[in-house]
Amino acid sequence: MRGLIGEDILTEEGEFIINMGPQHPSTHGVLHLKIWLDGETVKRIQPNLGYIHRSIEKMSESLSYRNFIFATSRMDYLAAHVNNEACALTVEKGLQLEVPQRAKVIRTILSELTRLQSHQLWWGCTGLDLGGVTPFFYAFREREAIMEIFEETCGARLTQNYMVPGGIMYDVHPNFQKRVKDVMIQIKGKFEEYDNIMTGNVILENRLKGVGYLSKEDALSYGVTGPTARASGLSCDLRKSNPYSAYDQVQFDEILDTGGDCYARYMVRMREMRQSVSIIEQLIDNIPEGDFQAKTKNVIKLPKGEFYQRVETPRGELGVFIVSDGAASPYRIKYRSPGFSNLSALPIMAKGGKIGDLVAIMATIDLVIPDIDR
Amino acid sequence: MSTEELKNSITAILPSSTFDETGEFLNVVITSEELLPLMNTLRTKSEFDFDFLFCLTCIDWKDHLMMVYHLLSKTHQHTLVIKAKIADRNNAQIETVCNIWRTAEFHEREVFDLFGVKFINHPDLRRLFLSDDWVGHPLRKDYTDENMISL
Amino acid sequence: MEGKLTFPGQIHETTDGGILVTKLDDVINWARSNSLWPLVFGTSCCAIEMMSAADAKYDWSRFGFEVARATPRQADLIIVAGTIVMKMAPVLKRLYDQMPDPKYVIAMGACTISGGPFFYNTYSVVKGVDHVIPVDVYIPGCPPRPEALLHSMITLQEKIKHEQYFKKKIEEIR
Amino acid sequence: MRIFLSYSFSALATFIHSFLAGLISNGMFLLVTEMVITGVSLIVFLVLLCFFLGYMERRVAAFMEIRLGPNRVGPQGTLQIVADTVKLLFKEGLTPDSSDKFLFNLAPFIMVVASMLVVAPIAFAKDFQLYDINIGVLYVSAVSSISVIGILMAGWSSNNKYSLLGAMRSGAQIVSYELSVGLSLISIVILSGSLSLGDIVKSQENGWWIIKGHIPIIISFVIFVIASTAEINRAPFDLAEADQELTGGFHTEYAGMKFAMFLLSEYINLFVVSAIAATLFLGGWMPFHIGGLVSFNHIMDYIPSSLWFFGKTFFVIFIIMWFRWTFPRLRVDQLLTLEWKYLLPISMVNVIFVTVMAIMGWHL
Repeated sequence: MRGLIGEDILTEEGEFIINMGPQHPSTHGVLHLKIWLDGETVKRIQPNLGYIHRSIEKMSESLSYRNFIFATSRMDYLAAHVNNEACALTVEKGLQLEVPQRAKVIRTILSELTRLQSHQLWWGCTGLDLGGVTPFFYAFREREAIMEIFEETCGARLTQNYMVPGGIMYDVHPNFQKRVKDVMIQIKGKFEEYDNIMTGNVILENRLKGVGYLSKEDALSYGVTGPTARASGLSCDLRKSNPYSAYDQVQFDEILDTGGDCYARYMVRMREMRQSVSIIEQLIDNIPEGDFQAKTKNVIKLPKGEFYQRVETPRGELGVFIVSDGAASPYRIKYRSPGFSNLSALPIMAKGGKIGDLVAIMATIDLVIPDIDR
Repeated sequence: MSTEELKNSITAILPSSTFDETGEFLNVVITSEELLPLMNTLRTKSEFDFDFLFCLTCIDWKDHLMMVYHLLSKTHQHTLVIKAKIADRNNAQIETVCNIWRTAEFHEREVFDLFGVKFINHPDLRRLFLSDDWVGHPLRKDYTDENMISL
Repeated sequence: MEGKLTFPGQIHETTDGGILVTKLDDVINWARSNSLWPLVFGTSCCAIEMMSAADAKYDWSRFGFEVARATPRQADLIIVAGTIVMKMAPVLKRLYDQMPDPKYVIAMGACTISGGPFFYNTYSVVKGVDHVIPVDVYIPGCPPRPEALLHSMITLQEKIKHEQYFKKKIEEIR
Repeated sequence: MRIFLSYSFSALATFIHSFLAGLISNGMFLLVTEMVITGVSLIVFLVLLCFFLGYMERRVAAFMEIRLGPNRVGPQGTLQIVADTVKLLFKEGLTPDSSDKFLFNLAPFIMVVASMLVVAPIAFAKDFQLYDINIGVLYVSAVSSISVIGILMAGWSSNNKYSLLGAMRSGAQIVSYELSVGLSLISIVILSGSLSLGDIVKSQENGWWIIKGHIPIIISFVIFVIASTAEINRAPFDLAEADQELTGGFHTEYAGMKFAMFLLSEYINLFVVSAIAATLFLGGWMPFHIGGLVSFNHIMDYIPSSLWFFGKTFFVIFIIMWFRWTFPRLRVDQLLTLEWKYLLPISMVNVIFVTVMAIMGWHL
């Protein structure tokens, strides 16, 4: 088959190649996928990254241990608190600093609120990607309520930079407890609405069930983490296995599913939202009094050595690897971002599916491209 | 396996390896040529069973490059860090581990892109983040760029 | 009277093209300013705030901005929401070129204005999107609030209201 | 005055005809003049209708999505669509360099013409019909499928892979769903015994078919609404455009007024499909009558027939919009599965039921 300008639009093997992205509504940012198609069926995918590679790792090498945290808010901007927490924890590990209990609890509450709003945004965008526009607006309604809490707490809606080495930057607003409780009541009432509009929908079930299968072995081999891996039955919740902050003080379930398909990933996230609400409710009445920040020196210098901290972001395992040579800024920083490894499993998940399936898979992996590119 | 047992077992396999226990994890320092056999053993032998490579990166120590592999076993819940020293900075190359852990494919491409380490037998070794015509490897300490404004 | 019939008195050339042209310009400017369809284009954090501006709380559909088009051919406006890196710059330029005239650009957030937080010690960030494409309105912030985005779009509307489409056409003909 | 009281437009038509006949003596010329007047007024009417539908769509969407929708441009945002149209008119009409320029520019016109043609046999009110073709139903189903040619033309000539995929999807989709639409139309034809839309409306004098025809006709109505939603490429069947998959589908490369024509034809199609559904199943302009209740029927007759028609049509339009803003999109193979495995067999069996019903005279 020949195109109008005489150029072959099919390859010699009869494949039809399309480029999805960098600007494409369903790639959630600027991801470029080169797709080999046979009709509508995806034969091969090649992700092409780097359209938002902002050299955060290089930049951090010249920033002090207090300053480098801000860039991580821009990495996974839907989980800025969690990213900041990971960096703060790594620095604290290097300094062998004990964080006050109050800061730990507040960190945990904020992390779970972050997870909740991230999952809500994911839910809305999944609806959007599958062609149903309305869920997006329902999700954002509750998300805005959480955003208001963030804003009241630290003045920023998205890129908070609130967790600092030693604890949190400032104490929470006096309204904090009341507002969080109000929002939790609001959100708990809305889960049923979410289920009504999306989960029970027969079209949605058909679009997601049996699509984008990822086996447990593949998930492990590709380093897939977070809800994506847990939907394949791979237990990898770091909040359970390597508890940090105040996660050892709360009761919650690690959500596992064995489906391995898009629907399982969808359900895992839906159920995780309820767990997050439960964690917040356990902690919100028990914020201990006391300091919110441990005393640190003005210029933090980490001892010579290597420090690694893993935390569970809404998308999976974030690893912060700091190599210190004893100076006031890190010698090398490596962020092991969850999306990066999760994306690497996309080609095997999407193989053999339709273009519509590919969109559904990308939606349920929950990609955040700046988190992948860094 | 505890740290001590790990140490003993690895010494039995690879007597030339040195250990560093200052950090959180047990670090094993080897040379780049010893990497692939050791990694294969660590993955396949059931007493190790390191099935999860959770981080793969490189550090530029100015006179040499150091590949760092963070390994975890989901079955035994033990962690190990393998450090492979690449002495030749100008012609840095090491065997790929992406046949053992698939996740290494992307991570190695990232290291190739940003550090210029060539991975032997890698299936698709291209630049990952930067465009193909980029000159240099930015995360090396001696990288200079006229567009880079230093504070 | 034989011969040429001349108009009694003098004809003054109006400076801005006369009442018909100005009124037509007003109509077009009114239409263009009230119908800014943005391109679905977001690279990073600012894109989330752009989505927030579309949601029920801020609701840019009140101004008729909600018809976000996925294809540059049908868009009037690029909101550059997020950092532009060297690899993305040619793509952005191409997207801009693919848009039909008249086209407008809003540089949203510090990264697009100057590189923002990624100004120093970065090797891949374009330090200001105006190195790549012309910008009409800049909004500072990291990221700017949705209200700020709405404000910038209203500012752009005001800018469009001062355009002189027909007058320029007539001048070209002359 | 009499015109208004009788709620019939025949007096108006006669008046215009006699007025023109007074001016123009040549019969041929008179006919052409009348055609031109009708054509122009129809186009103006349809464009205005599309303005309204566009506005309605955005407000209905906003209503479903708990937000406000356009309310700044003009009173309550009513002029929003006017602004959009004027903007699109003065937008650069791009034709991509590598496209087939003739087909590329022709495709939008084919789309609009195909959808406008279908309006001809629709009865807008009592005695208000452009042309009551005796094979009206056949005409409607035949002409409405011309639009697929426009879509294929647009997709192919754009020389864009997304457009081509969108056009191919649309081709498969429209050809398949045509069958179900046809079969559900046939069930009404069987009951009313006529292909003429005027006769079909008159056959519902003592009750609309959806009431008289019992469950089989309700099934055909549901199938008709589903299948025709698919035929006019609207969500959840908008695979040909599928923003999230194909960026814009067959109209990815279209800009300015040419794109506006696709929008225009989309809304005319929406109106036409709803009007056909209202005519065949909900009695068209026929007021709500119950056989035997003379006084009740008289009271219903006081509501103008055009109000009945537009009321029903907009009810169907609202349902189709409701679909769009609540359902996710189907996948392309599921779309065809739905048609070939479910809708088509059901409507075939349904036609048998309707035939039996018609023979036995079980309908009211």
